[in-house]
Amino acid sequence: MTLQLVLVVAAALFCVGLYGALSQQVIVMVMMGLELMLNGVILAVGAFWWFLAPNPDGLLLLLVVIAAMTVEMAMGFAIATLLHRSKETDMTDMATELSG
Amino acid sequence: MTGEGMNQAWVLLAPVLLGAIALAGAALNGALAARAEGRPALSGSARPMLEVVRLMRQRRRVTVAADRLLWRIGGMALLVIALLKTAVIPFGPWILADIPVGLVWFNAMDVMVWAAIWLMGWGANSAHALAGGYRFLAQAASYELPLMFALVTPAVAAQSLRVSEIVDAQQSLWFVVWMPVAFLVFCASVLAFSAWGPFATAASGDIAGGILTEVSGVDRLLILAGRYALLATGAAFAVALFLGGGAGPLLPEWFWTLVKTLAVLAVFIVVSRRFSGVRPDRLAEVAWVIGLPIMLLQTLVVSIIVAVRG
Amino acid sequence: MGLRESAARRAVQVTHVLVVEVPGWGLTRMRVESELARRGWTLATSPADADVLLVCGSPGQQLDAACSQLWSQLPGPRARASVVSADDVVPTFTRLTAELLDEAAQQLDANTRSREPVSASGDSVMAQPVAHSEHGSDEHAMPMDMPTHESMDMDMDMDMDMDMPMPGGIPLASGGPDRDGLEMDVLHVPLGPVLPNWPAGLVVRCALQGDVIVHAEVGFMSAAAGSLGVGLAGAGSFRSVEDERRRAVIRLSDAAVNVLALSGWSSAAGRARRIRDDVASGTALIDVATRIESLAARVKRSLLLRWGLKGIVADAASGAQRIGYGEAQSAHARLVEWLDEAGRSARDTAHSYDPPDFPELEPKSLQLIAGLVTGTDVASARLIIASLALDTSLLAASGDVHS
Amino acid sequence: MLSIIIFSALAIVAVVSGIAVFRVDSMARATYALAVSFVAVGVMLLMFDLDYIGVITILMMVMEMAIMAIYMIMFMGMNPALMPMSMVHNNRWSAILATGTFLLLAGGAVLVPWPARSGSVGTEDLTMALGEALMGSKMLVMLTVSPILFATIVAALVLANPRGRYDRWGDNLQRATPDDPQQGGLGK
Repeated sequence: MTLQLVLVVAAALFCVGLYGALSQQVIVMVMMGLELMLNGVILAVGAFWWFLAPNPDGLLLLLVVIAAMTVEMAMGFAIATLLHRSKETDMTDMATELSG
Repeated sequence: MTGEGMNQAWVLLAPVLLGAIALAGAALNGALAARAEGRPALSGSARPMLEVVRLMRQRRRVTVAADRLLWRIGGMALLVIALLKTAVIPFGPWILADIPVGLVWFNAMDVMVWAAIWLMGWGANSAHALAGGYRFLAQAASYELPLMFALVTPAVAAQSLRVSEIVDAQQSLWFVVWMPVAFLVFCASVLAFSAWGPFATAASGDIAGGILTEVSGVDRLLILAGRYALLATGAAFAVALFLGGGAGPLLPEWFWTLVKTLAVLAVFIVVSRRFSGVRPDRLAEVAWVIGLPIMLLQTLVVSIIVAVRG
Repeated sequence: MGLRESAARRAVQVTHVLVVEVPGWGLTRMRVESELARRGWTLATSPADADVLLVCGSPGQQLDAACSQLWSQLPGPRARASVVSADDVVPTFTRLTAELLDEAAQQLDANTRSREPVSASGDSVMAQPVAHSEHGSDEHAMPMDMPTHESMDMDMDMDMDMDMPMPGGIPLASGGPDRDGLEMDVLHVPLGPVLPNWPAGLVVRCALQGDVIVHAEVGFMSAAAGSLGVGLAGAGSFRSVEDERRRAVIRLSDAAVNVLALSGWSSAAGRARRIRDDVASGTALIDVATRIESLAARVKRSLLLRWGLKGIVADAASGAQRIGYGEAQSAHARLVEWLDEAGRSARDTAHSYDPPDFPELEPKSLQLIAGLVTGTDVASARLIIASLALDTSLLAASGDVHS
Repeated sequence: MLSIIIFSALAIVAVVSGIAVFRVDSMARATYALAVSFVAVGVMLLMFDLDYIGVITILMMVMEMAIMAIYMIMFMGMNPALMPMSMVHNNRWSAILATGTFLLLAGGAVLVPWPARSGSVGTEDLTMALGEALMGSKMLVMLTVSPILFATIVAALVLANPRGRYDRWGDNLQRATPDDPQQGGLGK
């Protein structure tokens, strides 16, 4: 198991997520794409920590990534709910028409 | 036998013991039900074994347009989760995997129950089953946070997430004595994540059995057995966290663990019968407005005591 | 072979029975339930749970069709029987046991029945199991709303093209605004005619969003024409005062069983059921009076039950009043009242007895039930209906009622 | 050697289930495929001795996906059936962009001369060390993250909740019990 191998896997996860986030129409699916990208980031940070600098301070970065993920999730759900309520849409395309 | 050898034997023994404890719980429940119906209690205690035979003989069934993959995963998951929980529960001197974050592991496994029960409800493609799945998630959203703090409190006192160290920290004084709220919240949560007793609305009769509506045969057996197994692991973990693990006079540690586990399990089953159902929509407000703050207060008090004692 | 047989013999000791009560055969159903308890058998909650389908009474056409549907949902080994009079109960049970033990016949049954997936009991225990294909009637027209197309409403008539996506032949749910201002799927789910602790023959066809009933229509499946059961409390030409009391206690405790069971308190429901069965089997009333009173005290003491039933009132602009109740009362108050009344009736030794009022049900008052449950969730709706203690035997002769 | 095999198996599970998220036909399967991907990554983290972070990832993500599944079904309106669906736009460009990014990142990962490992995993309890870092030298991180999380809770509730207290308690807040569509357990 080498750093390169882990990073390639992380890059694959990140890019699958990127594809999803770019191509999906439904907000919740876009969020799933973002989650998958962050999944890749978590793996990459974990690998950097383990292979380059295994000291406790590095772990803080991981915690921050996880916290960012929860924020993304909570706000995503809130906005999706709001859009659903006000415009009866769950599509990103329709949400771009911002006029009420 | 050496300690090392015994620990290896424990790998094989643990699932068997889990099954035996779960079966004892089911037998007690059967005996109580039989006595309440005016039949001899002894005949009721044989009931779980007879039910096993009946369900093994019964055919499985599939509903139209069921999501079979997810349905079967959900059905099997409860037993698997219970086994995975067993890995971090010390039984006297033996423990399968004394990982440094055993407590978090237990918590992660009971979150798996969220997914398992919802998948059971979803997979069947039946309105009643789905309603059961939703009821459980609503209930889970109420109990999970108080449960997390109830788990954290003993860890704060023992200054470790390793379950064996939490047990060792109680040699002088059991945690239940100075964190009774955490103990009660934990016990209630065990009933809740096992969908048992007052918290069994996900599988209750008013929606024709909820998550159980469409399952028969072996699938049903796995779910019912899984619930008892979860109850048993919950009891065993309560013993490790709050009741001093294997601490006790004269007799060996494993004996005390077993006795305490069975006693806690018996209390779960006896007490559950005295309560009516708790509806998830009612529980939510109480859990968040009363349960969580009280639990936080308990954690705070324990933290202060620990900090003052140094 | 010996192993199979001994397994079968063990399995039938804990047979689960799905009991279908035809309106008018309440007493037979109670007799069946007491026999179940005596044998250690269990009431099934759904067809998947059942080994035996037991029909109490002679069902009318619709109910009969529903029973056939249920029968096809039993996983097997399975047996089916119907009992009409209370005297038939014990022989029927003996026959059912033999049928379940008959390996050859069960094997044959398994080989000859369809291997197709069964329809879920949530949406198929319905009035006309084949309604969709028989008549594309207006009541089953469902507007469809495909997620990819903006509000493409169309009527889901069955004569429409089959190229609409219908996985497993099930049309997708349609959307509708819900009470929180979110558009949510509407599922059409019938409650009844066969559910645990449910009034015989009643069908409430619900449009559900989540588990909230947004629209309800009430139907009724009656007994076969010309056959009449004896109702929940029994009817006879000559009634002594003692009989009246006995009937009242049976009726009241049966109503209490339903509310207690639906509130998730199975042990209290079991106590109420034992009281009912003992009275029905001839135990002296004075002997059960203490038990009724202690149960009533237990129920009154339970704060959890009071809390769980709080706010569950059959009201909806006093629809309950028109069904026959004096005033809107919470399910909890009604439960306590029933138990108190049962206790009084059992103690009472006066020479005259005025039985408690239960609503006289008429076909047209059935529709009021729809108003009572609309806007509540399924759990509350079940409790509200149970707290009405409907005696559908009064409608048994009126024929099927379509919603 | 064994660790490479286990890691590769987990990597395949993680990536394949990640792809499945956008390929399967049902909302529930998509959501739980993502959960499987996260669990696989969580187990990989366990392989790096990141006990706490690994288990926490599994815990959080399974919980989040259980909730996510409900949102998916609520917003997208699907029967519990396997419903063929395609909800993609500019599929081609997304795929090209994603592939390009992958080549770039993977190329970088392989070609960059990574420095040698500095420091080593101590024998001390990592979780304890992490906690001490959080509450000690690196407290600023915690001090930043906590108000952000709290603000998120408030903001999300404000956005998602359609009913203010005047809707619930009346215009003059005069009602004794709130007028809710579903009664809560306390009547507050």
